[in-house]
Amino acid sequence: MVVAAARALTGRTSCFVGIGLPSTAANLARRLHAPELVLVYESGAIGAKPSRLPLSIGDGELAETADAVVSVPEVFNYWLQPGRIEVGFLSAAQLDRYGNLNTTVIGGDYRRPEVRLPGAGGAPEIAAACREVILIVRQNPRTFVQTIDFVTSVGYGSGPGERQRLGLRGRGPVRVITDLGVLEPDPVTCELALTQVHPGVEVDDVKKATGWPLSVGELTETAPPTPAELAVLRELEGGTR
Amino acid sequence: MVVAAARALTGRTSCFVGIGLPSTAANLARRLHAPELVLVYESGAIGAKPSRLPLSIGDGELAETADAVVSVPEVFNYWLQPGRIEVGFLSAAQLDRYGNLNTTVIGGDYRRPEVRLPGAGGAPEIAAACREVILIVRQNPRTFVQTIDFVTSVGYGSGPGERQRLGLRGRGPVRVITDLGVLEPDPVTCELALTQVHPGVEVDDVKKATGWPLSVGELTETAPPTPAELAVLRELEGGTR
Amino acid sequence: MELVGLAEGIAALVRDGDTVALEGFTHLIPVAAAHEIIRQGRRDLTLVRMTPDIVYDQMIGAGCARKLVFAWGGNPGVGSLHRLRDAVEHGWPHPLEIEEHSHAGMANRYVAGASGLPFGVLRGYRGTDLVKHTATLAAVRCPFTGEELTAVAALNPDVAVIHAQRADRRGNVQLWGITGVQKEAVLSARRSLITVEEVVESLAPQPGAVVLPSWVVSMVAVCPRGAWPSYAQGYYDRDNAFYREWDAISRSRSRFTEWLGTL
Amino acid sequence: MELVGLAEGIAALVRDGDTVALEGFTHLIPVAAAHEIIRQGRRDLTLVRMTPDIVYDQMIGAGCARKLVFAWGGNPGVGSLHRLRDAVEHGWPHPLEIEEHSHAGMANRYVAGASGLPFGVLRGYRGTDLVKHTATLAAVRCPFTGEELTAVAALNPDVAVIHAQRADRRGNVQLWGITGVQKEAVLSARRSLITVEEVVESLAPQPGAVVLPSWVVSMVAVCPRGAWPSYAQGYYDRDNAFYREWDAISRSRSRFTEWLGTL
Repeated sequence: MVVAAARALTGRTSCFVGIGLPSTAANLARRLHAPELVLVYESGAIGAKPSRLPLSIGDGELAETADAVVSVPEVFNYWLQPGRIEVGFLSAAQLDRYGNLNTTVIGGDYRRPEVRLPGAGGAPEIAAACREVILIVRQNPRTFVQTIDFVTSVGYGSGPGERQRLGLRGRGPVRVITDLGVLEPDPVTCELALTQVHPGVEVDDVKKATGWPLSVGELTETAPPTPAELAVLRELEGGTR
Repeated sequence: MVVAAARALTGRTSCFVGIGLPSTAANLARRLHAPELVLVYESGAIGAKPSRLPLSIGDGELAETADAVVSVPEVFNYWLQPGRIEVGFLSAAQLDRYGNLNTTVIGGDYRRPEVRLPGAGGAPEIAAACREVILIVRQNPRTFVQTIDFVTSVGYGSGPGERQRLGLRGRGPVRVITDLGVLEPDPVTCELALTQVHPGVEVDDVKKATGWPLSVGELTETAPPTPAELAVLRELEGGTR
Repeated sequence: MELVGLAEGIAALVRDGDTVALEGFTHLIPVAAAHEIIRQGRRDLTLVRMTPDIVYDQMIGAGCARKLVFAWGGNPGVGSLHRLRDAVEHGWPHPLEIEEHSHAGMANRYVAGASGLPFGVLRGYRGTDLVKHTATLAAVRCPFTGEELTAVAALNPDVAVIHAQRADRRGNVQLWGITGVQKEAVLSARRSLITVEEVVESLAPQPGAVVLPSWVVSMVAVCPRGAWPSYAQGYYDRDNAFYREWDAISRSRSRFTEWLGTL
Repeated sequence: MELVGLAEGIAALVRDGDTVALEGFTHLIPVAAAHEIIRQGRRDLTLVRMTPDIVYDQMIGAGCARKLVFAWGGNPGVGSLHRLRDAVEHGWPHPLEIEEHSHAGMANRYVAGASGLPFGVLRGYRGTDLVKHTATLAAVRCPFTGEELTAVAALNPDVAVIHAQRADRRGNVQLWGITGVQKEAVLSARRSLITVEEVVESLAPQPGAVVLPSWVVSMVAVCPRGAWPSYAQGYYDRDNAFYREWDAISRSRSRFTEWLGTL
């Protein structure tokens, strides 16, 4: 999943990075096939070049290796909002067929939910403003749901034309990378369809892991991780221990 | 005039400074009776302690001696606008009895004036936001006029209550220092009245130099400059030659 | 500015019922000050913070907070804030009112507060469910283009508390590295307390530093390691083991209560 | 980012009819770039600048400008800008349209432009006659308090031109001292040209420095003393004598025309 995400950054120029899988993927890409990739962290580190995986989005290593460190208001207002950043990585506890994301609450009432999740953070504006968004979510029927319990960040809303109507200027989610494969939005309906499966995964497995009747597009199989990819990944992850 | 302006800063904590007379007066005050006075220049130098008089509001000496140097948007938005600065110094080509100022155009049409002046600069917001404003203007019938040709910066507008109505949160001009004396606003009518004359100046001289029928309040005479004041002033002015 | 002891500073500046912002974006989190607020038993606070982090998990669990104003409440790199969740999900130790924003929104609320404006404008929130639940959000129309954008209400806390690397003897404060939203938090607040690693004779200029002049700071308290378990660039690193440990401590009310007793 | 010669950079980025912002708040004024624009005979420009200064006096006198967007047009510490006045008062060398703001307004227009917003909000202009003459000003109401404030339209120039102390070989640009509104000018513009005192191997961190990463800069041109007669902190001082001399040169059309011939 991480390797697939890193590969998705081929040819990209800049990436807005959160902690966890996205950070690993972006740093992996920078070491492998996208050495010029500019990593922008919401803590204000622009062009960070960490030698190990940061522990948090505000890790000191980010500030020390960055081309510029700016305030948090500036990173959102001057750098993210105008659409300067090409790719944003996001994850979620729930997503629907239009790539809308929930990271706020699950079940119950908003004021007294069954599960209180961390909340929005930078996600709504990353989803709105990055020129493209890549989602990384583990796929199972609890995360890939018919209806999300709370719209924290907008993918394609209720379908075609909705982003334009809402004034969201980025293209929206162009790819969802899961532990089973890759989904991409249908160019006409905006609905996410399976377009790639990881080695050893059957289409039926993916359908069973999806809470809506999953469309399947023209399918390819993910190339297995190369030894070089695995070696760099291990080195990166080793650095944080 | 400069000495009177410097004296007006006794007991003040912070001052928003433009170039020319205000800068000289503020630096004089800092060396004489207001060593803790914080000088804020619109170029972004906060707490500047220049050893000589700056050549312009963006003089390198200001940045090098300041506690902090911030961007121009920040100095206006975070420092001036919220009313953090106690005193603002302003001058003008024309002023009226309510301390409204013109630094834009004289005569003719706005688009094709007889005299094009520099314009607003920082003045409208200094006049609006500083907790108090001190004006320094040479007094003659061309500058102290019945009606100014253009309202660049608001004093008391058309009179009592106008500042509140416009949402201007500073008190407005509390003192006008001229080469003849000092005018202060009447607490009820807001109209500027003569309250102090410099040594050797007659009230009639001041009336003749004023384009409206000048009210005269309780009058005092300005104490002549002390040798210490003159010595420091000469030293300051010498430094820029 | 007044140089005080930490206990004295908290006692003087933080009162029951206040709106209090403790800021520091993963770096320079004013944890020692938070612990002092807990020790002094402050109650009914409205806690404001972009990323509540374990510092607010502790204050919420200790019963200091009536309301939380925030954008992202997790243990960064580790997982959930269990005390925050327990308060919201089960009302323990008592119910917690929530005012929820995005990072961009919170940042602009501080900017508006620091700027003496009643609101800030951004492209954000449109199409999200936050709009339905957050009263400090509204639509605003551009008078030139007619476009609809989002307004967020200014934040003007009663007190801002931040941690910085150092201050000079006159109370000018210097912080560097990731400086987050601390300048805005201090400038938006009515009062401010700044804990520092050390007081030095004079502040040598430092790349990337933010300086807050003494005349905008209410009180400074010397508090070495005052940001632990977060980090202070140039002084100490993040204690990541404690962040992981906190996950275990905070999972159960009893282990948390035990921890609280040791504070 | 592309490293170019000054003439090449101006030819590639500045076109007749463009809206061009040359910024630098008394410090780091891009004068050499302005002279190159004059030499290349650009026409019908909308010149944007907080403080036109003698650099725009020269461009206006040379006939480059159709319109001026500004806040304060004087020769700082000396007096009037005679070429600017001659254009406005007598239409020489041709009439000059004016769009006039305050400093706070101009700064917020750049901020809005850099932020991808159509407008900025400030407390300003109310009660002034600027409101009657400036179409890029409007009232806006706070959706929370009902208070009326002022909106200013965003600035998004076709090109921003600034001068900086240095760039590294990859085109990252560093400037320090009084940094004015230069970052905002570059980030608000569609294209940008940055002249620098020198190109260095790598940018040593510098207190108070603003760094513009190469990927937001279109072109960099090495141009030693490119800010003369203004100053470049750490490189050379302001040539105050020339500012005074300019007063005499610019007072008469004939002396100005003579000066223009030497450029």
